[in-house]
Amino acid sequence: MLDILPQLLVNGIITGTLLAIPAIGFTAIFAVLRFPNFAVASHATIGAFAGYAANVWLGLPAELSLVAAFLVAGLVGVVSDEIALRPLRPYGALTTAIASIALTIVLENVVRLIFGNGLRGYDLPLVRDWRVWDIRIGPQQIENFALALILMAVVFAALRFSRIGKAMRAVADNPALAELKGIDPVRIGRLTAFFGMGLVGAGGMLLGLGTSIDPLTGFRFILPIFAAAVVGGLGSIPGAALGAMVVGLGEEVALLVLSPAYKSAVGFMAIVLVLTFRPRGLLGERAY
Amino acid sequence: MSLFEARDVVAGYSPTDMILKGVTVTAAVGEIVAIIGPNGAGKSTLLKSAAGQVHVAKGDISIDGRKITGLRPRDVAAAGVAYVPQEQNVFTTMTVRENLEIGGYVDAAGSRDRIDAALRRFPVLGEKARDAARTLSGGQRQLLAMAIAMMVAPRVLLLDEPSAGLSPVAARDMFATIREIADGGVAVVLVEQNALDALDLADRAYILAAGQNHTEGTGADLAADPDIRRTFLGGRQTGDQR
Amino acid sequence: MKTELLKVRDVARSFYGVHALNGAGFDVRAGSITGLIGPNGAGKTTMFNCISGVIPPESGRIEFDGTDITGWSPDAISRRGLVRTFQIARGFPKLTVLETLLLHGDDQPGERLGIALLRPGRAREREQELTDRAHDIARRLKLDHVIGNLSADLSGGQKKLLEIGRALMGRPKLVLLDEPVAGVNPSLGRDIADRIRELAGPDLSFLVVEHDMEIVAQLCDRVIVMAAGRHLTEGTFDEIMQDRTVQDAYLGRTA
Amino acid sequence: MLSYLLATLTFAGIYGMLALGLNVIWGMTGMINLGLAGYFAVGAYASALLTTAAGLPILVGAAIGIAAAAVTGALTARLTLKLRGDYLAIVTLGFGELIRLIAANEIWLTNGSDGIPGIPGPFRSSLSPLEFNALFAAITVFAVAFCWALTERLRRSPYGRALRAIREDETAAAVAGKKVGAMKVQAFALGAALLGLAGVLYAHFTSYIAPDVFRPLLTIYIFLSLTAGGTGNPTGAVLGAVIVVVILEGSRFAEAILPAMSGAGAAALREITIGVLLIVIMRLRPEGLLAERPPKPLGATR
Amino acid sequence: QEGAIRFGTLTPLTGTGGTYGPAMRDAVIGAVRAVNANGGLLGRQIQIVSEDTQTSPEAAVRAARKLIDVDGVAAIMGTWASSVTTAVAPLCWESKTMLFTVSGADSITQLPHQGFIARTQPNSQLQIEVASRFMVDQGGTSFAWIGPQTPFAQSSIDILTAVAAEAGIEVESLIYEAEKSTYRSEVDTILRSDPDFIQLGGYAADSTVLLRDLWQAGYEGMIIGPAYAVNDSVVEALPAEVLEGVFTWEGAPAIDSEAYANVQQILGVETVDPYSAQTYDHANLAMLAIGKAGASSGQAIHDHLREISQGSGQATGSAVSGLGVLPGDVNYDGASGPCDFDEIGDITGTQFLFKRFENGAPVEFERV
Ligand SMILES: Nc1ncnc2c1ncn2[C@@H]1O[C@H](COP(=O)(O)OP(=O)(O)OP(=O)(O)O)[C@@H](O)[C@H]1O
Ligand SMILES: Nc1ncnc2c1ncn2[C@@H]1O[C@H](COP(=O)(O)OP(=O)(O)OP(=O)(O)O)[C@@H](O)[C@H]1O
Ligand SMILES: CC(C)C[C@H](N)C(=O)O
Ligand SMILES: [Mg+2]
Ligand SMILES: [Mg+2]
Repeated sequence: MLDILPQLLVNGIITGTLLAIPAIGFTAIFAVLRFPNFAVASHATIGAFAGYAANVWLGLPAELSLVAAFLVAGLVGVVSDEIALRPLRPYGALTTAIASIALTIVLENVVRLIFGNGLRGYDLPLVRDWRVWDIRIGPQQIENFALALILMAVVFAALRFSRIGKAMRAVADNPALAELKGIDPVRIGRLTAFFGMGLVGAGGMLLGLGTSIDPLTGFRFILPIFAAAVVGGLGSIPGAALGAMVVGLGEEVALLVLSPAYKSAVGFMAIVLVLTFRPRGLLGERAY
Repeated sequence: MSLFEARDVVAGYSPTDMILKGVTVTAAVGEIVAIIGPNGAGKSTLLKSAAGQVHVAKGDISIDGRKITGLRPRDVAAAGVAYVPQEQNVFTTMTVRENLEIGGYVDAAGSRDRIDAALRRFPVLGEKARDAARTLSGGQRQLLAMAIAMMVAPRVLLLDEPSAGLSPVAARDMFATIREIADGGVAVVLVEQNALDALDLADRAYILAAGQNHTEGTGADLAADPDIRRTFLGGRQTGDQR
Repeated sequence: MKTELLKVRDVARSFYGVHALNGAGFDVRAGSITGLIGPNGAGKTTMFNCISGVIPPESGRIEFDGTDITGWSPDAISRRGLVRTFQIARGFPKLTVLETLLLHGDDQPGERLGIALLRPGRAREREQELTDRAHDIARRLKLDHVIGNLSADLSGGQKKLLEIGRALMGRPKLVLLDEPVAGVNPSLGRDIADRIRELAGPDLSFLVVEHDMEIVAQLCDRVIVMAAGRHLTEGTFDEIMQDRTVQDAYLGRTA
Repeated sequence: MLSYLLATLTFAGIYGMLALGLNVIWGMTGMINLGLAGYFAVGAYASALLTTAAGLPILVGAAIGIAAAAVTGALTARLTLKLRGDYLAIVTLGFGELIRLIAANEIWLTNGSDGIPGIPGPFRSSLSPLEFNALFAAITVFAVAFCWALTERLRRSPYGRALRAIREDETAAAVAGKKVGAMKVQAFALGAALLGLAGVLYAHFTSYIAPDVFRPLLTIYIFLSLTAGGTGNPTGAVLGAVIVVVILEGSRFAEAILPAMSGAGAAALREITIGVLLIVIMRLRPEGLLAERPPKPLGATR
Repeated sequence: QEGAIRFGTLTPLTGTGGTYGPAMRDAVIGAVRAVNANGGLLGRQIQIVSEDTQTSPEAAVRAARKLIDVDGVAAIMGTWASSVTTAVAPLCWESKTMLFTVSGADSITQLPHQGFIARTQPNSQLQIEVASRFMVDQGGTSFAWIGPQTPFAQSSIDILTAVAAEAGIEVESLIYEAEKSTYRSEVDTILRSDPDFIQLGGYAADSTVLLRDLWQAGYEGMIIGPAYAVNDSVVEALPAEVLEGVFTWEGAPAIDSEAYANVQQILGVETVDPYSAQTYDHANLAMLAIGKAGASSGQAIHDHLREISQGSGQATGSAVSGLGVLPGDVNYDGASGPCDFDEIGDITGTQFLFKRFENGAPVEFERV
């Protein structure tokens, strides 16, 4: 069984990469707006379908479709946040989080209303995997991997070093004080919702590239996305990427020890383990 | 006409229960005006009203004759008011340097120099420039809050208990700093429970009680009034123990 | 002389390389009011955190009332009779002032699940006593008119007063006060100091961190001075005030 | 029609029971439990297996089902004592899924995804369906009333006050001398017991359980119930549950007035209605229809 | 005359079964519409009340209660997930409402349903047996089974293993957790035994992922899956080269029959999904049974179902034509097969149809 380990590791990294992008979006929203936004589920779906519409209906290439996925999901993110979530934020993170669940039900069904329940696939050429020694890797996956790394670096740098990124963190930390210093928390919130959900949407499309998409596409991923962000430390961008790797690797390598029927359970065992030793995730805020 | 004027301000946290029942406070350019009074008198509420954080039901607040009542906090800030709140006055998850950067957010150009100046003025903060503000001690935090406000060149400075938690020597430095700022042409409104020292520093002072103006006068006059000493200043003599 | 109620020995604690406490140690005698002063960042609050179990010390030993409490959990230490207040008031935002006070009342049988569910009557009588006491304390702290407020809806000074109030609600042997009167009106501060003097006795001691020298003078039998995470010196208030290093580092005046 | 109303009442009761359980764990103590369905399942499965495979009387099965859920809850709390907020959320979410996976895969114990049919209901064989629905609705209403009274008493008690203190600030509660760890375990166990009881009711009412019953959808409905009704307040919990069930069921009838649509479209529209209504409720009453108010102290008022 | 006769559809319109439910419902509506247009049944119109199972037994039970107690439907049609069917079955038999289902779990017809369940899907035991024999006949030498955990996962593996064993063939099997984004590792695991024929055990969403993963992994052997899992939806979602050569099986629809043509027309599709074919039959069976009985209750359907579905009566492919023959004897042969039921409600005498994908479309390969 162990001879398969290298392949499992590769698979795990690939799974992790796929999770990383939406997880970064999720955690970025958490970092600034301070609530777990479960509407990432529907936004991933929306991104996937926007990409589909661009790719199949308009005949755009994958890269442009990805941009469409980003823009549409980002836009829906801002508008829905404005209507449903922002007014609730003063009442606490959890109230907002619960409302985001209701929101995700609404949006998922808007997609259903437009596209129906059928499965859809992108109009992209499929390539067989490459074999390197005895390990197979897909070109698509390598592209995803590179993309995730770049996105992560960009988002991290933007939040950490740019003026607007710092303003975002200031709003996250203490909105009232931030406003006293001349920052418009509402604008910052919109910006965050746009970029966060945009990333989630792009991530949703990337996830869809390897599968088929339907209105439940995003919902299937909400667990691992949330898990990745938590394992890495909520609100930490590199943490989300790292957490995605841990979850991805955990799920794949788990096949060595347990029946694949328990895949996500093993992923969760890994989470419990990580959190036992680091209650705020791998790269989360310091405890003291 | 004073630079800063709050006239007959009525304000509170719920529409039915007004904390301020008509308070008037003014401050001129270069003047330090102290506000003292019992806990819960409404001192902080007055500053919050001026900063745009508390809804003002009646009365007017203005700078240079320009009305700022009802403006959003960031517009008040843009009008030249810097405000150091009593609580939650630093960004705890950001580093000391980042706190200062945010302090200078509206005026990024001169920010770097001012940061250096602030860190030089408060050397403790210089040592901790890369540490999260959450890790500062109570007094260090207070210094940082002040430093953040100094990142812009305000016309009016509203300070809510800047010396709370400072050691005697640090408090003295703080007051000296405030004097310096005022002398630079800023109207300073200073809320303090370190009342004797505040009266010492202030050009004029107001005593607020139960949401209303109680007494008004020069710092020295108020400090010398035996009634006021007993009721508001802890009954001690100026210069006691010192 | 009197016995040592609290013995702190060689306590060290660092945070990611910053040495907040560097082997500090001192004693607090039973029945005393001891002052703990020192420059900002000297490690006073960190010392309180270590003593009260909020942050475990890395090394050293803390003994309270003859028991080694090093590494105990905060609740166990508190139930042992050592309570503390917070420098930056730390309330329960959605509890009222009265509730906050009642919460700190000691010996409430209704805080056990079985009694709460099955025998609420048994809690009621004690609750009545605690309520009386809470009102009494609130009156002294001038919190009586805001006793129904949520503790989030208090002024800065009122929050500090509530900190003191909760320390007084239980039946502690030792109370650690972290800058109790910072932000409190001087007149009220003086009353509170008087009250603390009254309360102190063979069964109740205080360790007080405070930057207000008048209050320290009024209150403290002995004063310990900390600097840079260490015990610097100690003595009576007057001795300390005469101390050269203390003057330089803390009071900031040349005598 | 009557039978339907009684059944709907029973479902509202079961949702209400779940909301009461969640209210103890999350509303009162502040521990987010996204794994509701897991404890619901433990109660349901334990009682179902004991009353079918082992042939024990329903009351015995119910008691053990409740106890099993409580023990599971206590264990969860014990294992996650150090975790705060959102971190606990993911662990409990994972726990809920784990339970469902076990139910689906450990066929020897749970009969796998086939589920357990033929779970006995009280006097089911000797009653007509209508009578049975009436009886069960009465049982459920009684159980909910009882648990409502119990948790309301808890909320008003000094114990409840300590729980709320833990919810607001664990460190400060510990410094106040509260046994934070023990109380969290107790509260979680108590809440889980209510969740388990809801599972017992569900199993014996519908006579069939399967892993699919315990998908996260149910957890979502309960969270929405409690938030809409008023977190921290047992009355709000029950009210919220009733409202959610009314919305869920009422939206069926709304469909009749909609223009003819495709199947997916109509279903989507119904769910959109459900989601929008819930968001509207939350927008109008962000703290819930019955926001938590500080309870009247036990001691006499002065 | 009293008001309309009511039927309920209870299909998955949202949730994991959502890919199937809408068309299943549409097929019922189409069948009913034809009869209504033709003057109705017993002189009354038929009304369809549609509810959504949300692919959840809990939601389905609530929906079924409403259909039974409020709408008073004579029959409920189209339950898909086995857990949903098992959950609503007691409500149906207690209230004497007929339940038509497409669920495959063997246990369903073993419930004490007193004849109130009719299943148009061959039970999984039979299906897998036939599919497994097909695999042997095609000359496979090393088999694998891969699918999610379902009520029939383990029994499918057991049956395949037994059938293969007779031919001396080894079987590797793997049960995975459904609804994952990729099954790369699962595919790698199963391919390590170097199979040349793989049987798929999941539904459409899983199957797209698996087929793609298998193709990308360079698997060149044969693949077979149930037609409901490798259906139109999958064709839509996958490039043709991935599907090339994949086999499917289904209970043989009478492709040239009147019934099948009707469903094609109702749904506007070339290839009818087996589940939709079945629900079309559900509606027709119910209508014919009512016509035969001259009464519109669930009990009437229950009592007369077999009289119109099997036997020597005139073969008919839709209720419209069948009702014309009544009160004479009819034998309904549906879009999904002959629709003959044994005493516990399972269909008998099903023929099976195998198809093979060529250039992106399924082509009839063999009937058994
Ligand atoms: N969690 C932490 N992480 C990093 N450094 C810390 C942390 N807590 C305290 N420190 C540092 O330890 C030193 C001592 O802090 P402490 O709060 O104990 O000082 P203090 O004596 O109470 O000061 P003050 O009088 O200003 O309240 C300070 O330099 C502070 O920055
Ligand atoms: N957010 C709030 N909601 C409701 N009431 C409040 C709120 N904040 C303060 N109060 C009440 O308003 C009154 C005035 O508070 P304010 O903070 O202005 O007092 P202060 O004069 O600054 O006192 P201190 O010296 O103690 O800081 C107090 O009685 C207080 O309880
Ligand atoms: C094998 C099958 C016919 C599966 C069936 N649709 C069910 O869910 O039970
Ligand atoms: Mg104040
Ligand atoms: Mg301190």
